[in-house]
Amino acid sequence: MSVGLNHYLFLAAVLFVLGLYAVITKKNAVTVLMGIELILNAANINFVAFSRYTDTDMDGQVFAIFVIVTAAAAAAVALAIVLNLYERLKSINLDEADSLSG
Amino acid sequence: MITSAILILLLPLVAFIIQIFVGKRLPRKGDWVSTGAMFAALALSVGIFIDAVAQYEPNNVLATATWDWINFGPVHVTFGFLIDNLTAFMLVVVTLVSSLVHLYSIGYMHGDPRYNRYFAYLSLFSFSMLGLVLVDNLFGIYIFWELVGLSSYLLIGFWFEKDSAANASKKAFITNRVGDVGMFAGIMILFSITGTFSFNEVFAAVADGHVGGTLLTVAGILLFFGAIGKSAQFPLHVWLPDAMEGPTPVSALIHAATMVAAGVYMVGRTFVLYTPDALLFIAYIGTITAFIAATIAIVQMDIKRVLAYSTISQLGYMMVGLGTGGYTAGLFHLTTHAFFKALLFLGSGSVIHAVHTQEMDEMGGLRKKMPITFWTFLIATLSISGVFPLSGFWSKDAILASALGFGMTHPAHMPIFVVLLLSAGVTAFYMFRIVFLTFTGEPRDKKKYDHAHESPLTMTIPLVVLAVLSVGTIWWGWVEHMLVKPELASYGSHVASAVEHAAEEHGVAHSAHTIAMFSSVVVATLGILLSAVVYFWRKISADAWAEKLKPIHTFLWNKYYFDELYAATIIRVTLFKSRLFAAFDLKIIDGIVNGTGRLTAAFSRLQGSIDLRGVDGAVNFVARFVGYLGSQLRGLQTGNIQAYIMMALFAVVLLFVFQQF
Amino acid sequence: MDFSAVVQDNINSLLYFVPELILTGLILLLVVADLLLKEKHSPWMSIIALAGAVVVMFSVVGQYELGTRSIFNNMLVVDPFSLYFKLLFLASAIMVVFLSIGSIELAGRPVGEYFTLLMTLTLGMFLMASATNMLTIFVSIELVSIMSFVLATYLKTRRRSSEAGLKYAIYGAFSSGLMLYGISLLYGLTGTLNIYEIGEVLAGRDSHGLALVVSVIFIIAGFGYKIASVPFHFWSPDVYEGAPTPITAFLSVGPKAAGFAMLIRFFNVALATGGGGGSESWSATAGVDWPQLLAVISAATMTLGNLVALSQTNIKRLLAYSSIAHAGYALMGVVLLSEQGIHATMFYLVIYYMMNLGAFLVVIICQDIVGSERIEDYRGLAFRAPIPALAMGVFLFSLTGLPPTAGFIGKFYLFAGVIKAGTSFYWLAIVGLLNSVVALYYYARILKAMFFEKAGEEATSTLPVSPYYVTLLAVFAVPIIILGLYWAPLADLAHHSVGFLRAL
Amino acid sequence: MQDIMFYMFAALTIASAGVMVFSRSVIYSAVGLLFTFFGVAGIYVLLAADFVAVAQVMIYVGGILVLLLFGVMLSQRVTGVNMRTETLQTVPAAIVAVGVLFILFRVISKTEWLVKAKTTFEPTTAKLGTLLMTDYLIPFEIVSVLLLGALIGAAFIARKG
Repeated sequence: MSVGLNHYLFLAAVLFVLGLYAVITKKNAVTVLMGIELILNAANINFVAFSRYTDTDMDGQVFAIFVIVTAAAAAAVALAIVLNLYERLKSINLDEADSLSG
Repeated sequence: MITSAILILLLPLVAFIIQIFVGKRLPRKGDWVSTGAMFAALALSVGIFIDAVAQYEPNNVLATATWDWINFGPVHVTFGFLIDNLTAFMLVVVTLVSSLVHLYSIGYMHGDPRYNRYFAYLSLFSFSMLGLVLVDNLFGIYIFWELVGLSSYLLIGFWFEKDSAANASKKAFITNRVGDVGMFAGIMILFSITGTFSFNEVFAAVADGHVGGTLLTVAGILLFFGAIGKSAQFPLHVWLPDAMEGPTPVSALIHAATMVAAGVYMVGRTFVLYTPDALLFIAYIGTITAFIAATIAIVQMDIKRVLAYSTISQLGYMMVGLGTGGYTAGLFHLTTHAFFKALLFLGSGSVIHAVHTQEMDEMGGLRKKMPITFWTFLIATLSISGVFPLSGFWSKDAILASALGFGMTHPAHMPIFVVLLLSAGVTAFYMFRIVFLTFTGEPRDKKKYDHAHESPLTMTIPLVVLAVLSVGTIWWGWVEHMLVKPELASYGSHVASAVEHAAEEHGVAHSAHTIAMFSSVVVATLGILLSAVVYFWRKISADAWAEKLKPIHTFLWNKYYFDELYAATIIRVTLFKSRLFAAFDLKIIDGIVNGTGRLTAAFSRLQGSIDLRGVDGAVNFVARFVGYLGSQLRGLQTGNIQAYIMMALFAVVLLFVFQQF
Repeated sequence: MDFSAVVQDNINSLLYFVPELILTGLILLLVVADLLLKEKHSPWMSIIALAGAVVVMFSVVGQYELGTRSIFNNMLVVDPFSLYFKLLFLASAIMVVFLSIGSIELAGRPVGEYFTLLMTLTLGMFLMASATNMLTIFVSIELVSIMSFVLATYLKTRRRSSEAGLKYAIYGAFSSGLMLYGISLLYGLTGTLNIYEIGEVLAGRDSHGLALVVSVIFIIAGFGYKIASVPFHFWSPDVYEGAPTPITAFLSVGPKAAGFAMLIRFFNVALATGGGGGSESWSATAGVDWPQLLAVISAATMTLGNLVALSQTNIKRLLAYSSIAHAGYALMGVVLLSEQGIHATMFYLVIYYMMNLGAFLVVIICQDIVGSERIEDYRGLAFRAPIPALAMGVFLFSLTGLPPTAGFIGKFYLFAGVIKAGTSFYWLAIVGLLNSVVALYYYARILKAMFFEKAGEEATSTLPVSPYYVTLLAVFAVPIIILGLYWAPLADLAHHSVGFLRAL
Repeated sequence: MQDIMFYMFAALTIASAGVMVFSRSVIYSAVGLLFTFFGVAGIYVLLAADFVAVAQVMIYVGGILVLLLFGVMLSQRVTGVNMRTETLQTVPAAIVAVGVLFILFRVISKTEWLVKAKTTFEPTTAKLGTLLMTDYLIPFEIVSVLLLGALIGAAFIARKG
């Protein structure tokens, strides 16, 4: 069977789930952020694939570019926050950041 | 007339605003502002009342005024006044009792550090109650209803330094809210069907048959939930005895004339909405309340608590009156009760003021020291006991006749009458118990007795005025003419049939009257005599009888095992058992004496324990369960962000599953 | 549309974009002013921010005359609905500036970035309220989120604030990831990003099945995170507790309302048909029962919020849970997908804005004068600082929904809407009513502490409250009472603003 | 040919993403992510999205990943803590992940997408540039404000004091 839309979608779905898994299980805040990047990439693959395979013009590609740019901005801020927490806690393990609870 | 109505409403409101902001700086801390405003409102109310009498007609609507409050789309709310005979009556009752309580408070609250605040709250309370009486729609009645709740909260907790007072006010507020939720739901059901809140339009919609059947029954019962809360009906009556923690004049105001009357008034105002089933529900709730509260009252030693339970009991009577179709009887009892119960509370306040205790154990022989208090108190007691020809006799007799008439036409419901009659005897018994324990015999606490003195004039004048009103043989004539049951023929078919069951009784009621009158006099006399035997002549010793009747304990114990089972469905069996034992122990100590007395007492003890442990327990159980649930859910918030993410994802999967199936 | 027409449309749209342009100008002005002003805590920053916000407000009001129009090639829309929300955002931003000026937590922190970020966030909310394309929806949510992350971390030297920021950032990034994935599926299903076209495509087809459900649930995850509804609420108590109190107050009002604006527009335009032109209700398209799904979320949200609030001891956290519960109440109106429901929600959000910000204001004042956020330290406050205590009474009564406060009227509209919608939502109304009883319990606990309990031995002195705070308290408390008695103007405004662009 | 390319890139993407997710070393994870990004860029090329592919490499690999590594270095080297990342709640996470994967697979295979394959391959850069300046002008401007705000915010948080 030749490669079609579904193949790309399956690939994206796998990537998405791997990202979810990383976000939930990794203690290290930076690896959690990496997991989020996986999720975003999965969505982007969807966008570009739909843009290619369905009658939709280039909207999907444009969307993907916007996602990449905002992801960069979000990553910059998130990292700044992680480093800031590191200065307080001397650790970037998320399970140690639990003073707020209940 | 509308101008007077607006003034009546504004006077206490303005007094409240003045008192709360500048009261402290006024001469005499401004007590004259509130009191003056109230008396002015009284004068205006009397004016309206005289008009009502002058243009007398049954169900006469004297004046209405409606303003658009908000008007667009689906929600159209008007604000307006409706003044008819019922309103005129209630205005006089509320303003009269309230003014007397104001006057009385000047003496009673003298020297309190928050004197001006107290009067501010009183004014707010009167404002809310008058608004409740005046408005012409369900929406308005709900708002003022809540305001009444709020101001009672402030007044009951007035001495918040006492933990018990702070807790009592919270309990009152929350218990009332439970009922209010039902009421709100009832109002919203009516609104959702008729699209209006106005009494007239809702009634008209009911008359046209737009609303009917089960839905109307449900709406009526839900509305009545509000009254269950405010008028302290079973099973939400638990707040009222605790609410005695407030200053005594407040008790008189809240528990005699206004707050508790609000529920009865509301049922009267919306009388035509209730289907036969809803009315029957009301009647039975009233019966249960009347009996339970009366039996509990027998064994209380705190003078104000006895009065509190007696209020609950009398409110039950009023509900029975309304529920059995005796519209006039129920509202009449509301009026007479307002006066004699206010008198009883103010009288007890006078006693408490003199001896600085509420325990009847520490009183006795006060008759000589406080003659005015004694005589007025005695008049009120005779009245509440239903002794001819005092006001209480007429109104209670009317209710009994209504119940009997209902029982005669529907024999299955005869027990209502029987239970009420029994309760009437019990009422006479426990009321005279107060009189004997407090005013006669040897002083049990010499020091307190020596210290006692008659209260100042500001306190005794209200007593005398109320005593005169409690005698009021003339009342009945007025009321019968003024408060005629709404012309139901003009309303739709089902309501007509609903009230037919009462209407046809009217014929029966006449013959029922004679029987009811006779039997109630007999029962009252028996109750008084019994009380006198035990507490005045002291022919029977409590302790001796407690010993003799030991087998009866066991018998009672087994008999009420069913009740215990019933209660155990609410709380855990073991817990209840141990508490029941404790309740019986208590009973042996200060138990009651004579055969009947013994039985009734045991019964009332049990009722009391079901009441305290069972109902309170149920309320507490629900509260605790909700709290437990909350703390369990709180456990989800572990502080770990990844756990949150996982739960959210899990929920996403769940939502998906939910959406698919 | 050919090239020149598109450019022309962009140029024409500028007229409809004036408030946003002014706001952008204000942001740049703040950046420049921060560089120019030598002093790090210059009061000028707040004055510029306030003055700018007021100017924007006037220009928003002016837009009411322009009518309804889709701008920038259907990326955004200007309609009374968005204008109503924009006014609400501005009102929150202005009040939060006032709250921040006095806040003891923020004292000594640099003000330049603070106000710049605050105004950028406000711009983001403006765009959220008028976005009509999945791309603008996504980008404006990101704009608001990223600014919120930074503001939550603003007390970066404090552990609680840092931790709040981190949690917020991770949860927020994760949610937008989910939402993005949902959007991509929806895009694949319908072949367009424009919500009007999405609506048309979905209405034209009868079955969509799984894919639509999954994509919309993922998108709800994004909206739900913004409005903090169960089960996407987990971040909010922690963030609300850790963030600086003025920011907590802002987050609990502004972005939440923006999320509602977006949720309402998205559901009514893309997932429902009918309505418009004053007609009664819309029906859900695509054979999926969205109303019931939203109703379940609404019921779960208010129940969880209220139950967990019962056992809180920190007042900020308690208010966080209470604001979750209020999101549940406000959702009751969205559930119906009807004009009346939306009207009720819009009306409620404004009232919620006043009572919630008011409550947080009292918290800020107490941080200053009592120095604590624990409820037990509020004991006897009524005697030590009567004015804040009294105001708190008003706010809590309103939050509970007791007359004669505005909170009662707001709840009343919501319940009226739900009940009028017919029997299928009676259960929701009942859940709502039961919840209001539960809510009373924990609000009463605060009141009891303030009015009916005595302060500890060491704390008996009267606490001074500055006239500045007294004025602010009055600004919140008085309207709550007035609106409780005469709410027609606000209700009229809300009613007038319900009409939003339904189709292109 | 295209098919083989797809499977190669897909294998690269998933395998390196797997390394990223399951490796215990943060550095390995970062390297895994690097190759994932490259793999995804390859996928974009296959999908005729040349500009997106370039943006992916430039921004993700050049920007974000470096940023992430920078974060790792800065926070771990100082204390000499070994660069390991522990895992938690793996079992429930696996269950949820499998559940989501199952749902997504069902969705993808059950849905009738509006497939209309475009076989032509044309450069997209110019077209995208025009789109950004016309149809997508406003999101473009919003993103510029977003970047400004993020810049100010990140700088504020990162700087001392």
